[in-house]
Amino acid sequence: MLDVVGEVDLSTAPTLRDRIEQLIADGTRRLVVSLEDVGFMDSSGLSALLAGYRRMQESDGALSLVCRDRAVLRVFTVTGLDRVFAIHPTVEEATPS
Amino acid sequence: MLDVVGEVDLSTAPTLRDRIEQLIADGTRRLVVSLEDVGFMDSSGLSALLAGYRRMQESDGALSLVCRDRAVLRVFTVTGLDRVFAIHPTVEEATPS
Amino acid sequence: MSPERFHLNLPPRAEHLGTARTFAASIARHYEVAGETVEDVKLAISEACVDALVAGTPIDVRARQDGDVVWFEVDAPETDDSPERDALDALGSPARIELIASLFPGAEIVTGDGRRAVRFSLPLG
Amino acid sequence: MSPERFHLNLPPRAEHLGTARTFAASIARHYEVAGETVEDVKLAISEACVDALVAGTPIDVRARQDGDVVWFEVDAPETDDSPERDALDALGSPARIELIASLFPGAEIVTGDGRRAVRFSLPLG
Ligand SMILES: Nc1ncnc2c1ncn2[C@@H]1O[C@H](COP(=O)(O)OP(=O)(O)O)[C@@H](O)[C@H]1O
Ligand SMILES: Nc1ncnc2c1ncn2[C@@H]1O[C@H](COP(=O)(O)OP(=O)(O)O)[C@@H](O)[C@H]1O
Repeated sequence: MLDVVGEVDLSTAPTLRDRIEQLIADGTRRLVVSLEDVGFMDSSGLSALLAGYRRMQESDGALSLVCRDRAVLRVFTVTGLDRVFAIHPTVEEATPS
Repeated sequence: MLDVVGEVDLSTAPTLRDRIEQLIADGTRRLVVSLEDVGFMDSSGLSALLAGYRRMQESDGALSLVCRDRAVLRVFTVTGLDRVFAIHPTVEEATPS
Repeated sequence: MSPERFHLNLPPRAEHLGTARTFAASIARHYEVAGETVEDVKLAISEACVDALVAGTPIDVRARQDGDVVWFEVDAPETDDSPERDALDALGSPARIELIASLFPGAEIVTGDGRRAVRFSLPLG
Repeated sequence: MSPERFHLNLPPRAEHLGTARTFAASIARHYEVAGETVEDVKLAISEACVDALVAGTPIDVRARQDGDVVWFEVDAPETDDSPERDALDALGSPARIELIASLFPGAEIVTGDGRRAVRFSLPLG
């Protein structure tokens, strides 16, 4: 699981993108990205997540999200990407045993 | 005890001043003002507290403060008013039984 | 009372986006809009500032109350699909305007005074 | 790289002081000064803005990096010991400058361009 903390915008999205890339390069194929500790996210965060999502699909893996905060979900809903990503309200629901 | 919450500056100091005035008008003679939940205070807060302090002295009462936060204490130390007010680190120490 | 005006000007660095959002959020809170709307303003501002960052010109946010709305205007120089933009990996400018318009209908690009800006209005009350 | 410049302009209302402090704090944090110094900047700015509030002119805060300091300049129109000031129950202007100078030695009033301002420098590194 990747736990993203803080605000995700143009100043921090590249780091998020790199982290996801690295995890995939290291062989991760089922990645849960938790946005529970994210206070703000704009479309640059979305781009970083989308890049990771696509890389995962190409590798027959899966990237899912944990997010409940309405403000953070907002950028997904207004762009329609809430229908692309699997977004779970809790980590438990994102990682069925 | 008066529990001050939030930031004390020119926009909120008048309320603080009024609260203290009211308590004195209501007969309070030993007043502990807690600044534990104050995140910021400037000289307008100081003025409000000083006005209350003086009113108390005139009425043979006492006004003491509870404050530990270095940032909030700063305005007292740079003005030398930390030597005028009795400032206690905890409520317990401000209210000896 | 004369209409209220607010202005923020910052160097074009992505790490200042948070300051621009905080500035816009305090204006929104000043007018006592709902908490969710404050969040929408932060998102709109964060998106609107990207063109200035790509162009390397200052982040410039202006706000002005006008009757029952607050107009926000954010400098947004024309940028092509430059390597800078790709390196930033952001949405293109049109997609960002569309995003802002989903939050604040009527959001648009305005030009004049040699300036190009994203403009949107925040309804009050 | 050209020196960095920051500018904030707000209506003269005491409730905007928090925005001015947040603005100044983000600049201080941008230059990675110690947390205690960030708090001192907030206090200095809060004090420096009072003259504008008393005069009813916009809160105007400018900052500019210059080598190993950041200069802050805050509009501070001359005010007499007016009823407004007394009603606000604030320290007088000279006492506030003294307070700021205890935090940032060398703080002073500068005039020019028809402007009167409080100026102080924040040492970096
Ligand atoms: N929200 C806004 N929508 C449209 N124009 C604006 C808005 N805010 C400011 N302006 C315009 O931008 C220009 C600069 O604004 P001004 O308030 O004079 O800022 P400053 O004095 O800080 O440079 C003015 O021409 C003003 O009319
Ligand atoms: N910290 C500072 N100390 C001295 N002068 C400053 C400072 N910051 C800005 N200035 C001056 O204030 C004026 C306006 O600043 P500027 O950066 O042009 O703001 P804006 O374009 O937002 O109005 C300029 O003459 C500039 O040199």
